[in-house]
Amino acid sequence: MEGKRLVYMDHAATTYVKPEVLDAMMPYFTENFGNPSSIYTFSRKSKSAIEEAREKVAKAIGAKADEIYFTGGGSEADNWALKGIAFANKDKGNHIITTKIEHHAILHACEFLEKNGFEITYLNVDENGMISLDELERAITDKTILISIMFANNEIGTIEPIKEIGEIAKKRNIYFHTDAVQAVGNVKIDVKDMNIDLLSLAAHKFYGPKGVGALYIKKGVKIENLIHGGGQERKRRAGTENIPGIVGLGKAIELATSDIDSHNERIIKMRDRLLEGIMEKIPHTKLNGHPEKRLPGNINVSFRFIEGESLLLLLDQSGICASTGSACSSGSLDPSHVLLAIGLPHEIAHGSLRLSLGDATKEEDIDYVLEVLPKIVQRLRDMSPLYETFKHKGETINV
Amino acid sequence: MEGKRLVYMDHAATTYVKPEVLDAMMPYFTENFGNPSSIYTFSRKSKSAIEEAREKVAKAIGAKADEIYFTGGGSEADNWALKGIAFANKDKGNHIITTKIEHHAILHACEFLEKNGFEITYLNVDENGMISLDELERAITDKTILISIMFANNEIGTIEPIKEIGEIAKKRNIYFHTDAVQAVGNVKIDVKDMNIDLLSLAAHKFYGPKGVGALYIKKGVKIENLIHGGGQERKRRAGTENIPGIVGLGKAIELATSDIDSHNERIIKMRDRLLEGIMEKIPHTKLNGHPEKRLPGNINVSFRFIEGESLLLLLDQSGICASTGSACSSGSLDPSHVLLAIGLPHEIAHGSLRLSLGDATKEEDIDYVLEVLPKIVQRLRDMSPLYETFKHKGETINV
Amino acid sequence: MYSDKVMDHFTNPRNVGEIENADGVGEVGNPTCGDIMKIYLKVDNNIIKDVKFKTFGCGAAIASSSMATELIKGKTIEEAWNLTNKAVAEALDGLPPVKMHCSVLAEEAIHKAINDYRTKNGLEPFADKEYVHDHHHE
Ligand SMILES: Cc1ncc(COP(=O)(O)O)c(C=O)c1O
Ligand SMILES: Cc1ncc(COP(=O)(O)O)c(C=O)c1O
Ligand code: FES
Ligand code: FES
Repeated sequence: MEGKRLVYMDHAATTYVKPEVLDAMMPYFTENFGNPSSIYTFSRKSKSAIEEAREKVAKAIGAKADEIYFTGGGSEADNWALKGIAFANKDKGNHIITTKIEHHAILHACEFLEKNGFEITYLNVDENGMISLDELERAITDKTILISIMFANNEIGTIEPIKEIGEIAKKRNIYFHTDAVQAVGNVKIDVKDMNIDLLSLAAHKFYGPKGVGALYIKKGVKIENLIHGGGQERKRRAGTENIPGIVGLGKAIELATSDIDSHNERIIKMRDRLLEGIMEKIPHTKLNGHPEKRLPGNINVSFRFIEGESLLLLLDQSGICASTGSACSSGSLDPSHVLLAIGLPHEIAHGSLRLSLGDATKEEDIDYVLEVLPKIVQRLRDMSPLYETFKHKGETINV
Repeated sequence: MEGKRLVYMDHAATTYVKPEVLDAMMPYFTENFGNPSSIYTFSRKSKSAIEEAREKVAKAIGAKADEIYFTGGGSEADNWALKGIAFANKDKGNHIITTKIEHHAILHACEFLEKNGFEITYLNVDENGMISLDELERAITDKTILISIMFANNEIGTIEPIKEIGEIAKKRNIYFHTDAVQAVGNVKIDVKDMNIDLLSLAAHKFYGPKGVGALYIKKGVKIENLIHGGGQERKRRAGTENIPGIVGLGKAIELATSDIDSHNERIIKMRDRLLEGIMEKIPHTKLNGHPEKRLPGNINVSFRFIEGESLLLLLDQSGICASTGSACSSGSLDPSHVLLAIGLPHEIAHGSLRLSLGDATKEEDIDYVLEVLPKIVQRLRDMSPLYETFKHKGETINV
Repeated sequence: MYSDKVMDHFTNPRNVGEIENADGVGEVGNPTCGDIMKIYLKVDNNIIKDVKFKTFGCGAAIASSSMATELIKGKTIEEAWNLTNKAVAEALDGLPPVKMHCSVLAEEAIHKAINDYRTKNGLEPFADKEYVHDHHHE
């Protein structure tokens, strides 16, 4: 088909490393490779590189440097927050509140905790993916030790009312963790202003390297380690530090948060043009997620009568990289738990497409998707018995 | 002092990344950055890069590719092995056997398990750092679910009788984990022949990148996840894969294990010349660790009457990078638990020096250390009241 | 993930469409599972003269429909009845294990269309087996 062209519309799954970021990392592979725990002068460069990166992460989210702990990625940070708070505070209570639309790193960590004596409340969300603050308040018991609610959803892009949640948590004296893996670099974050006690982030979502992330832990929070061992990260996260990775995280977060408004403006303009074009050209399409409170680069739509995987395969043949649901959950045949939680019937959940724009997205990419996508949807609809029934009967099958 | 010269004698703490390894990693930062979980063609390169690396790791230790799981480092692999086996098999028993000389990644994970209902037996070692197979057999109870014994010790270099331990574990039907973080690339390993069920390794100990490691898990072993979440690593280790890191690990392990004999021959020759020179030139020196069954690059000696930190500082002023005890435990004032376990009195444990040679070590580095080290030891002894007493009384103070 | 054969049949599916006044029609699956398959048969003298399909489903489901229709075209009703999902998957050079059920749908839809044809023509429907769908739902 259209051949060689590559249009990457899956920045929410992962991003490339920016050249400036890679440049910053390079000296730490072969030259300044010293173990930061060592006493000799040679390792000072690694040590100070880590501390500089820590400052940058802290600055980006309004924290203090000594509240930032580097991890091996977003999932590790999420697991640490949940299990670490649970195990360290089980004398106070065994109840945790989260939502039905969290990433699997949260949901499956919760399942593990359920098997080990903890009770979890999974909050509902409305049709836009928003939690209800009322429901949250009602869910709190005197055994609640943690509220974990994601900053922004990875599939539908909905941004939760984090500051309001933080106020509730603070008032009730409960730790508040937010999975901000999708939010960092896309939304302004101030952990102090928002009363966040713990926050997870991952470098590869904002043009940093894979395999490195961080957990912000507010001073004074009582938390057990997830990875026990050596005294690294002020005795809280063992393991020889991934120096180039940490340096890359620092550089990437600095770049991503330094000019967030004008950066977002550009992305939102393109995103809206793409979305409007899709809605105009492709009938029987539904936008998933909140119409306004959503991540700048995120589009999530359901095309009725067709199925997501076959849509992705055809898009791929035209060089368009996209996803249906979360990248992590492909390989599973169940429709996304997020789309079910916002009330989509299975059949419509199955026909969902996520296009996520990023820094490399150009106006001509938008033109190209708008040219290719409607044809592909039509082609699949022409094969679909559901569409046939709809055309013949003028109605859809009720599921 | 001698100034600009840099002699890196701390390869056991961490190594530089070899240029060939870095070259192999480079395409995966900015070009082939696709998320391996994605469906589109673009991400196939990441996916196959990971599978190639997995093959290489498997080959290096005699495992099958689908028994290799990538992690964020050696400490994560150790924590996963211990906690994962403990939580998944607690219906069978709550007893774990390990040794007193394990790395803190094992020891502190054990402490966590002790707080959560498990019982740990810490085996003694003899004056060379060897465990006793008899003591191991006697320690086994019908509640024993795991034996975790390190392949080679990071401080004193002693190589444990792994094959014999594997036989005992197999005979008694108990899982056997070995922390091989120091052994991989230095000792030949065959997990099948040695009856190993789980094995931890970390790339940065054999000229691969920091922040990536692996856990070998024999097919059929029942283990809980440490990092729950997405379906990566066949649903056992969540988190977007660190593709460049994994590729680097694969390349590094291939290089490190492909010609292990002739590589070791070179290192052992230099190591023995250095050791003999030290013993000859510096009186009142004791070799720590097993005289033969030790890591090729490892020297660990105690100089009586002096203290390790001041020794390291003076060596550093001469450009020699070395360590006293484990790099991870500097920052702690306690003498190394390993040196205490082999029966060294505190005062002699404090005067220990680890020199670890590696691929970059040259003959002239040996000459240089042999020139500098005796002077430094003498200088510190001349300041030492212990030495004074010894000289006057012709005997050492009893501690 | 998919073989070249699967991708070929997915990209250029054979026999897509409807047959007006078909002699037999079979529709199986349901949209909850993410797949529906509908098969139309034109039968002449116990021979399948023409066959068309419509499918709502993944790449494997579309490719299975395409391959299955190719395999029964020109065959007798009995031959078509004996086409197994395994044969469809093999003809596609294999399907990923999680996608085997997509080929089951094809077998099932053909069976349903054949029995629809037989019933319409006053013939006893063939005894069909119970289809186990291994779709797991949360
Ligand atoms: C024997 C041993 N086990 C575990 C580790 C921990 O590995 P890492 O620091 O890569 O997490 C080390 C190295 O520090 C080690 O020497
Ligand atoms: C919201 C959210 N949380 C957690 C994660 C897990 O991050 P990682 O894959 O880097 O471990 C992701 C990304 O996959 C995510 O989007
Ligand atoms: S003499 Fe300074 S640490 Fe003991
Ligand atoms: S149609 Fe269900 S996964 Fe193929």
